[in-house]
Amino acid sequence: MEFTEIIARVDQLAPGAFAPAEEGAGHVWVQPEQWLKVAQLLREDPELHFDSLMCLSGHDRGPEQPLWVAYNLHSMDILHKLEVRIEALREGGSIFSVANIWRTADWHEREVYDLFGINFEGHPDMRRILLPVDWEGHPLLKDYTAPDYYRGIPVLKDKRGWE
Amino acid sequence: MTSFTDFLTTGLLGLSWVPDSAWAGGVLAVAILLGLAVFTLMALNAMVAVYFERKVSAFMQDRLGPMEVGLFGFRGGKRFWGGIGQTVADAVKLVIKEDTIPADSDPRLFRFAPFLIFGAAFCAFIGIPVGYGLVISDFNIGILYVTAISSVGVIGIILTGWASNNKWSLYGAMRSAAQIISYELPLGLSLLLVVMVVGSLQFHDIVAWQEEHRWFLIHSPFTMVAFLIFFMSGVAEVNRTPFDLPESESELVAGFMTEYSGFRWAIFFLSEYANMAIISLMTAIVFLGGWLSPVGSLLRLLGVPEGWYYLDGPIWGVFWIMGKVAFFIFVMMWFRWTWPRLRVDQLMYTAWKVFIPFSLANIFFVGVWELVFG
Amino acid sequence: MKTAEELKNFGVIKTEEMVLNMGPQHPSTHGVLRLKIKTDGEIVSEIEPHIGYLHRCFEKHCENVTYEQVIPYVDRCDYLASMNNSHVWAMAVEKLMGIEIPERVEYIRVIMAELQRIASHLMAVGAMGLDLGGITPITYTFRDRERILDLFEYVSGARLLYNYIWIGGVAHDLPPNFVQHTRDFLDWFEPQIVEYDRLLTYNKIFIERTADVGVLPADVAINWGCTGPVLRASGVEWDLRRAEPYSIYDRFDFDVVVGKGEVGTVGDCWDRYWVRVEEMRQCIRIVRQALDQLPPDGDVHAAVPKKVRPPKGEIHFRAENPKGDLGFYIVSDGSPKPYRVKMRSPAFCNLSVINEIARGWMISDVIAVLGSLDIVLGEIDR
Amino acid sequence: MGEITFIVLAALVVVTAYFTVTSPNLVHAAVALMGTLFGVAGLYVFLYADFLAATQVVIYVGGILVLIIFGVMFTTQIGSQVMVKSSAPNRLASGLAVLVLFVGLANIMRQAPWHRGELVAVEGTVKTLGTSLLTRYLLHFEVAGVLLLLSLLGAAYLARREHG
Repeated sequence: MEFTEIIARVDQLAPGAFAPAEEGAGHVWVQPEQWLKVAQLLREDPELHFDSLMCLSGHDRGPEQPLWVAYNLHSMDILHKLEVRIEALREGGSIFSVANIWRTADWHEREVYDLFGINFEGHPDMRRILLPVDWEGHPLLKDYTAPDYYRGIPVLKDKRGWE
Repeated sequence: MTSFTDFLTTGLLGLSWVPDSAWAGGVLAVAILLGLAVFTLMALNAMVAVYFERKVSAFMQDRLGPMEVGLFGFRGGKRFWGGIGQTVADAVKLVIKEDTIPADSDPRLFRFAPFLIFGAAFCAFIGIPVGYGLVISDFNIGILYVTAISSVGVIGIILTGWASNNKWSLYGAMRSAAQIISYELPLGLSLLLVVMVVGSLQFHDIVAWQEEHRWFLIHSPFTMVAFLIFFMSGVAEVNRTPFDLPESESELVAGFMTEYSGFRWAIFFLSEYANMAIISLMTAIVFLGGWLSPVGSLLRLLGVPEGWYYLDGPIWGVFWIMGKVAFFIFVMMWFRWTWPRLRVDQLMYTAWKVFIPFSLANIFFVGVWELVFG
Repeated sequence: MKTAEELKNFGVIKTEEMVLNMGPQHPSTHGVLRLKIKTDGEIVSEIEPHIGYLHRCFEKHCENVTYEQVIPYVDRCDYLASMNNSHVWAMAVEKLMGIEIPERVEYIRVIMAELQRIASHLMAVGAMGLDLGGITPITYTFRDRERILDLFEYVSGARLLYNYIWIGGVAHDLPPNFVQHTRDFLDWFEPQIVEYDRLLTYNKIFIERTADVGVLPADVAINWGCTGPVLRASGVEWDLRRAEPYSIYDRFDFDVVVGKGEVGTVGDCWDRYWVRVEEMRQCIRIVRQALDQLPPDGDVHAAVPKKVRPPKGEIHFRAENPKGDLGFYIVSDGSPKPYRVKMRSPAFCNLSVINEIARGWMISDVIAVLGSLDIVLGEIDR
Repeated sequence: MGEITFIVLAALVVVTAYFTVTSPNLVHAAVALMGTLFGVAGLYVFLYADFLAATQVVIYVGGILVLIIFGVMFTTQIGSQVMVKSSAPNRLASGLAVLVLFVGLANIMRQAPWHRGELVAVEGTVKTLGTSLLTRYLLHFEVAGVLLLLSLLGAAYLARREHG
């Protein structure tokens, strides 16, 4: 199915879940409170059948702006794809977890939590995955400043050679 | 030919030719000298076998192996003799290396356990002939003695695993204990069948029987099966691939010897190669005619009259038995550098559901065979 | 009187679970991975992978360097398949910028990517043998991999991290006689695979250890995001080179290898291993065809942009890496540096499934499953 | 020579037996027990019972002791030492019990009509042993075998109880 057809199909099954798609954007914004229902629909509906969550990435537009998360969904038998985006608050933002719908979201959501600080509600095991448990801050935020010390070890900040 | 009792009654180490009235210190001195001889034999065996193993593995793996360290100015180049001094260098390194003992271990057992393993291998050597008459004490219960003493080594392995206070070591120890106890049964049953035919537990009697009749390998189809079971169980007893589960380096890091280093670690290797030699010696003696030459045995089998030059005799005997031992050690190395490793349950399956039933059936069939043809 | 519950458990030997830390220093975790394993005797009841020991914030680095400068970093992610990584990155940026690539460059890239795929699979196959206690196979696969690295060294001067595939082109043209050298290698290498089959693939002990072990059913594999040989071994015919042909893969004739459960169940460790062995044969076919079709000459720098400044926008691009689908999600704000890069690494998802398939088996089987998943910590931790 | 050997063996048995009883660490006690068993095997040899001695080593050291250590290792957590707790009243009671037992045994030993005479080496103990086991003591031998088989089956049944 083409992008517009997918949008139409979802609008028909769950009206109002998607914000109106921008012209030629290739992605669609979801109302955060509808996300769990939409995710279920995208995976279960035989015409959509997005069985594979290929990519789940957190994003930051810059300071003072809300964060957003992009879900790249693919269907392996119908061979179509969809990018779904959801906004989350910068401070204490939270999104419904889809770890029980696409199990691969488990680690990806933990990674987004680790690097952006977005909490995923209903995730079975929400904790840091790449960084140490007691690390402060979420490094991929644009306004992140690395701490000077981690457990008494100075954090190297000399950027010569790679910047 | 001394009985095992003389072994203890005439001296701490069975020295039958020392008169009963001999001065105790003299007996002790001879005993120590003989012990040193066994120790030298074990050390030499380990050094040669380690070198051999490295070269065998290297040639099997399309590489050259050690080729840098020479001995007395001899380098050997890119041939088999290359790096001939490597094991000597390694031995020196191991002896002078720091001996670390984990803080939370049981230090007394940690120190003691390797020597128990070593002691078991050492004591087994006392009873095994390495040529006609070349034995420290040829007991009348030789086979039983060697199997009994070898089974003590497993306690050492369990204690190393426990004393290291390391979960990997403990797993290695538990696997080892289960494995060695299981494989002792088919090992013993295969020997039992030979003992049954010969009617003696003495190594010399077994070889004499084979000299008179034929090697046990070709005695009957059942003894051939027994030979296979015995050798495979022996490989399992000495923890070599494909039964090297106690020390499987890709699973348990190094199993029961994970925490050991330096000299104590060298002791493990000394014992491992000594055990390989013991199993090979027993296989050679019990199933392949020991020090009998294949030439002579074949000629005798074909009915060529006595008096021919059979390549037999004390000196040729040492050559033949050592050749057989070298062959079996090579086969063990060949296994190791070819096969993957079994899993614990498959290992147990092999012992309890394949080897032991076959061995038991074997005893029955050999009995029938002896009644019919014997 | 005992209660019904007590009666039911009467005489049952209760055992205490032991927590075992496999790694970060362990011979078979293929890097600094820690598996926290709960064991009951030798039986594993739960595996909890702890990753991040090699985390170096690749994605944050990318935001601070220009698009061209990212290439050395992606090379270091999956260090066993550097060519593939930089290939995917270059294609993603090119697609974002809308650059057309000369024919010859495409062919050179495909040759490199497929040779690298062979090298990566050789590593996986050998290491799997090593994990199961067979020490010799890895020396053979390493020997053959060295010859591929020799070819790469001939091309790029480096043996591990090549920095060869650039955005819009490749660093240099092929050196003289490269085609002949590659043909020689392929002719020599093809019979070697038969030797691996004899030594390892159809070895009785190897089959005993891997057949029916750690079975990954197809639906579970898709749901957990497994891709590449791991997914194909479960019987799913899914290869991005075929499903969404990128570069020039639609011009080649090759088979997508799918696990058939030849010695056990579809999707067991043996199938995962076997898919890689068979894929090497397919790679040889592709490289042969690419060498035949390679345009004799042409500038390899024709499309290299002076300044890499993609227009504002985002792209999610994925391609078939030796380990699975490698995806890049790039957000561009029009500056020479990427605004945000997300790398969806295949081994990350493949590893996450380990608790699902290795639970309930023995410690030795965890090693086998881990070996069959073929992980590289460099791209898991990024 | 004989006296020296006997004294060494007897000392080994007594000392290791003492450690077996007093060692608070179960694994250490098991190791000490190994010494005792070895010493007893040596004493058997001294009584011209070499087959019995070897069997003692095979079964008690190679089998039963391994299982004891195995059991101790299985039932305790790694890192925690197995310590047998003892307190003063226990010591008093056990001391009394040991004393009574010692006096009793010593009395029996003193009054028993011991055969005093030269020990004669028996040639081919194994053969004699085998013959008598399969002729004169056949019934005992078989009954013991059946008993062991039954206990084996019982152990297997108990171990497999988990699923039923």
